[in-house]
Amino acid sequence: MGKKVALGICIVIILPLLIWLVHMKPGPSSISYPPYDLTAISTPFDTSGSVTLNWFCLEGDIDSAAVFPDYSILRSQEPDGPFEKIDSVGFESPRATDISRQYRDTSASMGFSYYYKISCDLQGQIVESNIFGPISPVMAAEAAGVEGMVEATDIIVFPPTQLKVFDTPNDAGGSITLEWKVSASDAAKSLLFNGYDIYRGTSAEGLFEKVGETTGGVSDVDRQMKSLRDGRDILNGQEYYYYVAAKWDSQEANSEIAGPAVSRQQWFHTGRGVSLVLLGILIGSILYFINRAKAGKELFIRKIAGLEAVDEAVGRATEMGKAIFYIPGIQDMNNMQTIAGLTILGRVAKLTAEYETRLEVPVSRSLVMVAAREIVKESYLNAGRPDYYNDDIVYYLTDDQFGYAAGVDGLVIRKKPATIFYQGAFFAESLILAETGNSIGAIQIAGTAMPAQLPFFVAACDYTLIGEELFAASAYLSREPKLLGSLKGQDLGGKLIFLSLALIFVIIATLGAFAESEIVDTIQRMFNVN
Amino acid sequence: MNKFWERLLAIDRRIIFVVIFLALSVPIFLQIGLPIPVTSEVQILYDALEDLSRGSRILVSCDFDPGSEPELQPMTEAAFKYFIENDLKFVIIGLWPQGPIQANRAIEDINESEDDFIVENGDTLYFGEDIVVVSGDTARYGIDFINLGFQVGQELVIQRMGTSFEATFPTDKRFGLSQKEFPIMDGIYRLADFDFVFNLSAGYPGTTEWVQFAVDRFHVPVGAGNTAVQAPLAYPYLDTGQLSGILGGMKGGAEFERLVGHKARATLFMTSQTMAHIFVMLFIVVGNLAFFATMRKSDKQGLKR
Amino acid sequence: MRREIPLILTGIVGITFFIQFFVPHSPMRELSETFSDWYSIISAFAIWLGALNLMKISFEKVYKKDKDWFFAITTIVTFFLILIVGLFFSGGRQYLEQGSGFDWLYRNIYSPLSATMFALLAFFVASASYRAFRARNAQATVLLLAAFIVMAGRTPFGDWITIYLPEGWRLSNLSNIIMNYFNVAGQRAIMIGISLGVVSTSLRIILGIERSHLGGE
Amino acid sequence: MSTEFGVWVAAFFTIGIASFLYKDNPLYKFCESVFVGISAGYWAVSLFWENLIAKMFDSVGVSYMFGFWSEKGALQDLFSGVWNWNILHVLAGILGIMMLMRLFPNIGWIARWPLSVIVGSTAGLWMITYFQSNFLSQLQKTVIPLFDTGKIQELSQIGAVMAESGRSIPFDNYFAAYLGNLVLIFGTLTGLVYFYFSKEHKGLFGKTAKVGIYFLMITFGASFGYTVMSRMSLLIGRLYFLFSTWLGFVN
Repeated sequence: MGKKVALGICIVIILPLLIWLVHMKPGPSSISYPPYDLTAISTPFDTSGSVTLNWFCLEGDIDSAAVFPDYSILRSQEPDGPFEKIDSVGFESPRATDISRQYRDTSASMGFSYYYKISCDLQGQIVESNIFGPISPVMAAEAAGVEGMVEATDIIVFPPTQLKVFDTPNDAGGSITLEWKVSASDAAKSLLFNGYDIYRGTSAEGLFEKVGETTGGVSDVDRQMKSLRDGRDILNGQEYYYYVAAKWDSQEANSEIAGPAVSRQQWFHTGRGVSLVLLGILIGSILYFINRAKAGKELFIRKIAGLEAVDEAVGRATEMGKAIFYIPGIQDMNNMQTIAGLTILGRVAKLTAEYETRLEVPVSRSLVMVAAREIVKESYLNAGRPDYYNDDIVYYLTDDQFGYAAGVDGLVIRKKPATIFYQGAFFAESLILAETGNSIGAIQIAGTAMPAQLPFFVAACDYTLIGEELFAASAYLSREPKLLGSLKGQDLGGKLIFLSLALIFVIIATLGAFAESEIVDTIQRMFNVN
Repeated sequence: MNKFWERLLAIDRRIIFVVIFLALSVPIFLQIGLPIPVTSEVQILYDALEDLSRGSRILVSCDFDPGSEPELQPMTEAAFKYFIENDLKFVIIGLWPQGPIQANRAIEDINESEDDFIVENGDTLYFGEDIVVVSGDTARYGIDFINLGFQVGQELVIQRMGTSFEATFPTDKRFGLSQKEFPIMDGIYRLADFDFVFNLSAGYPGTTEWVQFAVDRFHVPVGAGNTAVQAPLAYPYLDTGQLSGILGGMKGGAEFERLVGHKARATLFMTSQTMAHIFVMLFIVVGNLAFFATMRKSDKQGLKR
Repeated sequence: MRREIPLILTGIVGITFFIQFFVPHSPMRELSETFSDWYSIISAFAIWLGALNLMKISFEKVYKKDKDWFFAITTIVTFFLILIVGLFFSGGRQYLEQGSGFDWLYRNIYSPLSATMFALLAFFVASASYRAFRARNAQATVLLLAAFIVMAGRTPFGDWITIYLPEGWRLSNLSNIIMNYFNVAGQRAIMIGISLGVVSTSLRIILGIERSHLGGE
Repeated sequence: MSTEFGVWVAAFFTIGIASFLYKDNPLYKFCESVFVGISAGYWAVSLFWENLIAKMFDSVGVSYMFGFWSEKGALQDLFSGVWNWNILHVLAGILGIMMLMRLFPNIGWIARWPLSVIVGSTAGLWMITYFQSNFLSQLQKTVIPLFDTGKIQELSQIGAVMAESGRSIPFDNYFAAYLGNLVLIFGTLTGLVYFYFSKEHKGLFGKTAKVGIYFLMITFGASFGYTVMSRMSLLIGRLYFLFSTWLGFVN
């Protein structure tokens, strides 16, 4: 009894903790300050020097809304110092993208650093943004356009920020991952935003060359990041520096340079620890039970209801003095379902030998014919009726799917068997067979693991061994160590583990959900497939 | 009364064939369209495609044969129209040998440009000459779409694509040139460099394999168009988020055609499909009534469960 | 020699793919990539073996003149027809192109044959619905009921017969629920069972416990 | 009425196969044998161009040697002293030829070598992928709260949106919020209990298995409905070909 309790404790307590320890934690997400997420940069190409602010519009500030309160721009020289309103942006002024707005502060003087804030009065409720700074205007060396001055209404592109570069984890080297917060000008479906260019160099100051480009949009929604793997002829062990340029209309904005990053190979894939643990338990229990079965220990398997139906059906055919048809599917010997079907044929043959009932086994593969003949001969031997056996009990019709179905139909209608067995792998021809069998009032017992055919067999036959029941029945009958051991191993190392983990974590997740805690996401992450 | 039910049960199978033949043919002549509500699994796929920014690259894997053409060809055509109209570039491959030809035929059917498709002199012309025109938008072979043909190897092809795409599909099918020569393949080294995979599947290898490898191992979003036989098996993957949408059979194709705004064959066939379902349900009801009416008399007892 | 080497080969290849999953480091990646390439080349030859085997059986049938030997001739003729057209008369590597002979054979012979062969199933489903699908016990009744809801719900017919219910409470909504919840739960239970079966069968094949795939002696 | 010869050939074969419905007849056997021959030939041609040429001759470098192909292959790399793994494809070619030896009974056993590479790869790969995608991912979506609190909160928003256009909240959303997760969790777990063979189906355990089989029956009902849908669309496609492309009754 002690062993069972110990096993129970392991599954209920130790296993969940082990999974929690081994699972892969996600990387940090980008830092942003909803709803505005205010950012500011010194206006590029502005020879007189100014600061441009960019923020995301509040909910409701959309073109179709008739009116929306103004945004007031607040500025101060100290992070927590007094903020004074320097301007306000009305609903009518043009937007930068359909979800963000911009403002240019030309009154900022050189050499000073400033802090900015946005606030908006929504029917009496003041909504303030994050404080952005310090930022100081820098006189650009050369102007962009001909006229030099940057117009007040010109929209400028904001660079991607928070760029991180590191070796791509869990791979065989030769690739570096870049992650960055998308540029403020990267609005979905905007016709002007043209994605990002990736530039790479082997030293921070050295020459950078373009190594790739990618489209706009966030690629990792949970962490609000855009990520890209650079795999263009990267040497392991070599240091690389990167920066990313956002392209908008004809402008480009470069992020700061990030690096160095070195590509390396890893020996163990840290994201697949949970798979290793659970798969290890499953494999361990399968091998353990196969060895126990080989050592002759008795392994309990419950009574299979389907096998009772088999015995009854053979009995009924004997009473009526009619034949029994046995169809082992239309697949070859390399299909596990055919092998399971032939094991059940062994049992049926043993019963027909004892009751002296006529048995016919039309097959559609020559290899299956050879194997089936061996099995039927052996069963007749075990039943003490070797004389009753002859080779034409098992005969070959044709390899073709519909030809075989038409052939069997002809036989069934002519010989009117009392019972028909369909045990093995079937495809669309199962319909034709079951229908003809039904039309002559035969009892039909089916068994297959083909998902698409199960509904038809269940609806058309008197009894159906569903999926695994077919394999369990063949293990139950053959008592073969490797089949019995596998079945027990799958039950205890697979299904029992699934059931217990599911129950434990459903309870924790339900409590977590009502407590609005992070635990629900953590549980999901524990079973992530990486 | 029993005589009637017995004669009903003993009807020859061929009479039922004629009834179904008529039930499905008549609506084809009537050509009345029916309102088709859009289900969530199709909306999810459409939204996933809508989220792709312009110029994204989609890998279209055609894993079906003519046997599933009525279900999968209409959604293939609707998808290609959508890609061309929204400037999404698509690379055609197939894990079934018939897949790439079916894709070629889909492009032929949606192409509204009159000039002939065969390129006379090969050198640089393949960039501009092969134009597919769909409601004003153009797509050029080698720049906006390409066909890289079929590879045998079932799911191992997907696994191999994960580490090197060029090693699995080295040559294009129109010109037999190495794929490196075409601009559309710029920057595509492995499967993860694609922004989306659209898989049209009729069996094995198909959607299950694409989920097992493209999604679970290489983390590329996969949207699937399935034959209706296969669709129910894919729903668990939709629930876990492994699949970004399922188009189930001709019905899924009709809904997708409606979302894309190109109502075509799938929508047209829905009337016949509805008639087919009505008759099948009728057959089951009548068959069971006859069965129960005659059962009390006959001695055949179904085995108790 | 005849059985030991194949078992060892199966073990090595199987274990390589298993380890490569957990150890991405260089030797494992190249090994698994090489085995993947081998897999596709060998399966190409395997399918050629199937075709040549078909030819061998057809020639034997014609030679021995047993039942339906005439049709074996048509199989041989069509096989070599498409083989020769595909290899020599379809523009080499561009054999898939629209005008090629291979494409003509595909479009006008292979495609209709394959499509019609599957279309027959519609007739068989119809006749089976009438003569085979019985609500003979509680479980078959539940099955047929669910089938009715899905079949009706997935076509406008379902909403038409429940027109008197408020919009959103019709048969199509019920079939949505059956597909997205009940079907998912059932498929998941079957899927888990099958995946455990696959793991144990694969394990037995790799460790050489299972040898049926090598065929009897 | 179509004038193209090809369409008439297609129509002939369509009717030939359909004649099986009346009875198994020589015309059907003829069309069937053509189908068997042409599909075997089709696969052989596709594989020759796509696989043998590309994988065996191009990547190894043989086609470069004979000027069929512009790219250098493994042989050329080896001559210039660079190791290229693709050279091992030659080994695969040898294994492939061994596979063909199965045609000859006396040395047919050698075919077991390449067969074991195929069986070994499938076994090694399936063991991982089926466990990951069909066991672990499904477990991930079974360890969920009994009630979807997120969707319950969403109900009020959906209600507001629906109220504007005078419609009531669809039944799906109520079900998803309150019963959805319950069905997903207990459907899966009871289904698994039904497939559990190490304990007798008696008492509480037996009742759970009984509930499980009914969940499976609903799943089979859904598959049944979808399979009927699928088969019918295939026939509709063929009828459309006959009436429109061939006879031209419909546009």
